[in-house]
Amino acid sequence: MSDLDRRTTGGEDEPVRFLTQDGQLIRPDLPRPPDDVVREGLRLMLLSRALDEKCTILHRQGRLGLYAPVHGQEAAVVGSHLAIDPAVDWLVPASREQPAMLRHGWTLDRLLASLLGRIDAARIPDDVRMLPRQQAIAAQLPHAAGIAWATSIQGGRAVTLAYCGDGATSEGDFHEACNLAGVMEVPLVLVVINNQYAISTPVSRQTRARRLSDRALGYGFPGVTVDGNDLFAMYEVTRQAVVRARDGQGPTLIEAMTYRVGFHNTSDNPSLYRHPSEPAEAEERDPITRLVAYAVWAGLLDAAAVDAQRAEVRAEVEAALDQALSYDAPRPEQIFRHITGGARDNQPDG
Amino acid sequence: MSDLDRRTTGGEDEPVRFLTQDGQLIRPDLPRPPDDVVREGLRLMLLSRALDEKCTILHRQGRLGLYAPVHGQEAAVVGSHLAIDPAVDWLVPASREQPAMLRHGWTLDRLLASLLGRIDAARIPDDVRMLPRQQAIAAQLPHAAGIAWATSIQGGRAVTLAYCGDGATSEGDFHEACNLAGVMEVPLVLVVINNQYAISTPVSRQTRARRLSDRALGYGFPGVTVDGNDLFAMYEVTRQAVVRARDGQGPTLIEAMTYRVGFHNTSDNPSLYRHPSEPAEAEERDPITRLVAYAVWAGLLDAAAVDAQRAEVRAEVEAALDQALSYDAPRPEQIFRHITGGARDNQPDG
Amino acid sequence: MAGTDVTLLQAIREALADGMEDDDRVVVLGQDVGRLGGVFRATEGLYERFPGRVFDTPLAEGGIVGASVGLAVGGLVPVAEIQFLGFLHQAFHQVSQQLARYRYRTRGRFHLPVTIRAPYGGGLRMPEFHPDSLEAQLANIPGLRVFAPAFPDDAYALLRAAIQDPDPVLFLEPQRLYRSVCGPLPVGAAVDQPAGVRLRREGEDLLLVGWGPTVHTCLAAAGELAERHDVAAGVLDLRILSPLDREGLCEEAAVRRRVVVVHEGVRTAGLGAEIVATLQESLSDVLSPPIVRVTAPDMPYPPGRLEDAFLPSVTDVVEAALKVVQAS
Amino acid sequence: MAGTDVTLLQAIREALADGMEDDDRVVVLGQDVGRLGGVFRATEGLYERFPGRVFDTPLAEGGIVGASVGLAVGGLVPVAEIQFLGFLHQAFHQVSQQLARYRYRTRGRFHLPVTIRAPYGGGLRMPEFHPDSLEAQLANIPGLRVFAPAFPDDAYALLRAAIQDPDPVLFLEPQRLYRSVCGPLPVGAAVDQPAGVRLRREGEDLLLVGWGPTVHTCLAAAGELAERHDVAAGVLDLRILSPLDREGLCEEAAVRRRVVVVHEGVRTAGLGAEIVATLQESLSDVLSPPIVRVTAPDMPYPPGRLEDAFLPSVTDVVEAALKVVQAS
Ligand SMILES: Cc1ncc(C[n+]2csc(CCOP(=O)(O)OP(=O)(O)O)c2C)c(N)n1
Ligand SMILES: Cc1ncc(C[n+]2csc(CCOP(=O)(O)OP(=O)(O)O)c2C)c(N)n1
Ligand SMILES: [Mg+2]
Ligand SMILES: [Mg+2]
Repeated sequence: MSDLDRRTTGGEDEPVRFLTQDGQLIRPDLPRPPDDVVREGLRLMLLSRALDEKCTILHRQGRLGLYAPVHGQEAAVVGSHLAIDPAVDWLVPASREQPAMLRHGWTLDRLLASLLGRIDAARIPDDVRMLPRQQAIAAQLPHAAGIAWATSIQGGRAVTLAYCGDGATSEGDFHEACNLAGVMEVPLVLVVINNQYAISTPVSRQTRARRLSDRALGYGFPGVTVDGNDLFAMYEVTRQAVVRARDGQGPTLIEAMTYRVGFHNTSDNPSLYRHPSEPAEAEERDPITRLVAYAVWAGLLDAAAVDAQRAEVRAEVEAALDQALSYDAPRPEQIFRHITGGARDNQPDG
Repeated sequence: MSDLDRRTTGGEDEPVRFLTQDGQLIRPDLPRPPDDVVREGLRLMLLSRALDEKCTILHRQGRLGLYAPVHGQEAAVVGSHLAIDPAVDWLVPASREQPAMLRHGWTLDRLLASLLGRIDAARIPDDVRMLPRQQAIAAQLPHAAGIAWATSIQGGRAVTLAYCGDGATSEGDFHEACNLAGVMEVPLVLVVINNQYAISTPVSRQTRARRLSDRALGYGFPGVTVDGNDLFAMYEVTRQAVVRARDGQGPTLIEAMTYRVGFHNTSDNPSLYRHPSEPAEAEERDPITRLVAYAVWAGLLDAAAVDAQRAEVRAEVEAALDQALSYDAPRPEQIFRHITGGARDNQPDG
Repeated sequence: MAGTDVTLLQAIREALADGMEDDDRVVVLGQDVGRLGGVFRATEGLYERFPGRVFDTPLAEGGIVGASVGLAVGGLVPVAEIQFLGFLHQAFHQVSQQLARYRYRTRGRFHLPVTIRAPYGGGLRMPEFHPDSLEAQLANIPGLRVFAPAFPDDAYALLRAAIQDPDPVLFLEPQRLYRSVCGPLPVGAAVDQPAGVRLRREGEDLLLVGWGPTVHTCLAAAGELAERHDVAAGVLDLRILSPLDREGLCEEAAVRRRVVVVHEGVRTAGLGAEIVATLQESLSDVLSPPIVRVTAPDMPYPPGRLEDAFLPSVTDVVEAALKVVQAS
Repeated sequence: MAGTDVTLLQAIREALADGMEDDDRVVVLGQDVGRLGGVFRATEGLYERFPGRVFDTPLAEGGIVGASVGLAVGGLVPVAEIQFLGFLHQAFHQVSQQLARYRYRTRGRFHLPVTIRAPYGGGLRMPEFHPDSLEAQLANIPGLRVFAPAFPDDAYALLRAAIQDPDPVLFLEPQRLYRSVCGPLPVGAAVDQPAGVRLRREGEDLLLVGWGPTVHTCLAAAGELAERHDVAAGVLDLRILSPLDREGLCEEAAVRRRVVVVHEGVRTAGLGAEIVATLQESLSDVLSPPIVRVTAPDMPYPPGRLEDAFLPSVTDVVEAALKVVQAS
């Protein structure tokens, strides 16, 4: 991994980057994902953006509860997820990895159903190897280590891809999970989405580490910092980590440097803690713009086709929303189910 | 610190070491502690060894509860503690840093009183800036970070010297404390006594990190691995860390490589999990032997003086034991005090 | 600000500011309590007003509570915020093993003047964990004091008292009431010392016992009982959940003989059980049994939009009260 | 081994071995459970007998419980040891927020067949935290089952049941009884399904209720009551602390009308309060109040050698029983 590091960056301190903001490869010898992977990635990123927009509107209309957007972080999430195989591998999301959850097999209508409180329709299907969103920051990481550990005990091929935020890296759970994953040499790829903020707390107040990927050394496995707005770099670094994991060479920590362009969630007001110029500047590094520039340059799509795709994903969101709304609205008695299993799955006391 | 590293070791992987096992300086230009510090150190190490012996006997006689010996780790504990000033600095022990607690001002009779359950006599005096032993592994570390943070908020000069074991580094508390200490740049020196075991668990099953000091990078402060059986190296590395901390340059993590020669505590049976050749080999690296060799070579003490000192510290332990036994045996009603303060300090309900 | 009505949230803000003003050892720490002023804005303005005394911490609850122990040992008076009480479980070892026991462990050498503030309770359609009521577990930890105000004046007085307390206090803030309950601040220096229970409504037929959010559930139920059922229910606000004011509780219960206790925490091993046990121990000759508990059922907190079926409602309390009155 | 008497510790060891033998998805993990066989030797021999299925973990309780969640999701049946129950607080967030709620959160998509074993209770002059009794806090967490055996056969049967349970079980092992209580193992496959309470001694004058270590305190007290005071005390072993067998409890209490409940956990908000509340809710017409609690006082566990003044003693139980009998 450190090889890659040196091949692709000027200095040791620079994140791994393959694409310029103009969508050009920094050096021609850098690997690029197959064209269909790029197309799939772009589509997912556009879909994610459309979903963010719709959900924000629905929240404003009082039709949907809290929503945490992916805006600005799409390449980090999509690029890493493109490197695993949903039919075999496990996905352990934090809470704002919507496009990864979609690609993993949780359909858009079910995802929307979950946001609309259609709790039974939102259930993750039995054949989707994915944990639900996690509301307790970092608590999913020991689970991810455990799933990957189960794979290695059973001699399976699955890799577990887990996500967490920069804020999550401060929790004890992050540490205990990483350390255990190291000791047991489990097939885990952990992507830290460093979007520079945990609610209002900037990463400079979250840790004094120069890079969060420096943590990996202390757990005895590789860590690498990647430009999280660069789909190509995210894809390639994750792909190599997945190969290592599948080969029984243990975990990798990938820090994706990106930026939370929007609010923390729909109840947050970022203007209280950051200057509006900051997200504005970040918008100039928009990951979708960068990938579109590449796609157009490489002849994968022309500008009109991109526009068409934007319209298409919006329509897809609308259709999925209709579908989601068609599911039974939750009835109070539903909440009393699934407390424990089998014959005991009855009304609780009280 | 990395300067020091290079000056004193062959390769990057070797712990910082100044003294050979024969008590010779590895290179003549290496700093050595002032003679009176060496004498004080040797005396404390001998005292600690005598205390271990006595307490083990008392336990076998059923006169004392669980006891966790320092045997083999004396230079790591004493060498680091010699670098702070008990009149100014704070000591936050884990649980087997007896000679550090003694040097900090908790007298031997009080320490023995605590082991004998003389709870009120064992109280840490008001002018001793030290926390008590901690039974919950790693839980003292956030406290240490907090004390050091208080110093920096108040603009004080105190440095906080905290200890923990190799096992403790796996706990979430270790991580949260180190990360907070880094962010707040507090005057903390954390000495990890890597005695190779947490009860039966060898450090190779505790972490996959090559060195525990590698953790420091992930918190943004220096980390260094030292030969913990070398009083000189421990003293000098800690001294430099204390200078940094006092200067407002933040925390340092020091990993002291040593070995737990005896049992985990008096209820443990190490033969169940390690070959007897292992402690036997470790005995050949005995820190007291090494320091005595230096002291004799340097003309600080002759062999007879060392023997005299051994006898002296044994007598000291006996006298302190008599004193400890003279304190009131604990009465049941004592246990109902000090639950909360002031007027509420009464018998509890129940 | 005396005279004007304030919200419960404003009362907390005032208590923090006055506490910091009065004693410069007081420092505030927690996630997002600085520049943002906390996710509920409880610490709004403190960062600017008290430079170097308000700290955004990393995202680690154990570290926040554990560092507070150390800050207190080091001579400061920390007031820490846990963003939501449910996340106190991330720090439970530091709370139960350290914060609560340090004075005891050290035979009084170290006492810890630490306040931990945390919003809790339902009604705001929050995600998982955010509305959890853990008071029963906290009351089961000796060495902790647990305060749970239900009104602005009490929030102010109890928070001032918590900060001044030489020992640790868990200060539970009913988030549903933050902006929905208004009232005056206690005037000037005339802040009561926190005593025990308070009767919030007179009524001789039975006693409704609540704390925090359920005081208001009880008050509404008492209103309905009076208007529609001609039953005069007294409402008792427990205020201090640990140590319990057993005497005050028993006194008010004795004169009414019938009791209903209401809480948002789950039923089994909830604090309601302790109230029942306490009353029947002291007043078995006097009370007209059974004492009825109206609580959340034994299940995880449901998704926010379905919480109404989970939380004790005014109707639930009215029904329980009628049952109790009719039983004797 | 059927036929010969075994200690409670041996019964646990047998249950683990048989559980692993029967289902090769069962794995054992925890601090020092491998080569050493656990600090109490409860897992002795398993490491050698089941290669690749017994794991020494790093020293991190949250990681042990959290990884168990993942191991279960990944298709295994983890049996984790927490070295002492007191240290479960280091993992409380994983227990209450994750382990207990995963089935609920995922609408049944994931259920977690996880067993957490932990020694607890006093009497061995242990350091701080090691003897803590946290059962009340565990019973306040919905979604968890809590087992607390007091005899070898029950330890075997309940641990087998815990391992087979599709949902998480906290399995509390009374450390004082590990080597001091002997009895037969249940014979062959005739391991009961865990049902509710069990009457461990007949007696019509009153009911002593305990679990784990205090079942034996109650039995000794019942012996003394019979011999010296001519009082016939029944002794009820609760066995399963969550969910409570309320019906069985009420049935045995109803026929005796007088009840004393005994536990080593602290008094306030202890599980005894729930027993009292449950009984008075269902049996207010029948019982002869008050139900008396004999518990540890509301204070931190004292230094080991002074624990006798803290723990409920046989004398305490006898006195409480006499008081109850004389009151009516
Ligand atoms: C254990 C815990 N503590 C606090 C919170 C409240 N909270 C929700 S999101 C958040 C910030 C998370 O930051 P980060 O991990 O960087 O993820 P991001 O929101 O940036 O994706 C906090 C503090 C929580 N949900 N869980
Ligand atoms: C939180 C916690 N978990 C488990 C234990 C039980 N325990 C006591 S000492 C010990 C090993 C500690 O190892 P280490 O940190 O290396 O210190 P050492 O004993 O080697 O000095 C364990 C697991 C404990 N005391 N606290
Ligand atoms: Mg973030
Ligand atoms: Mg060790």
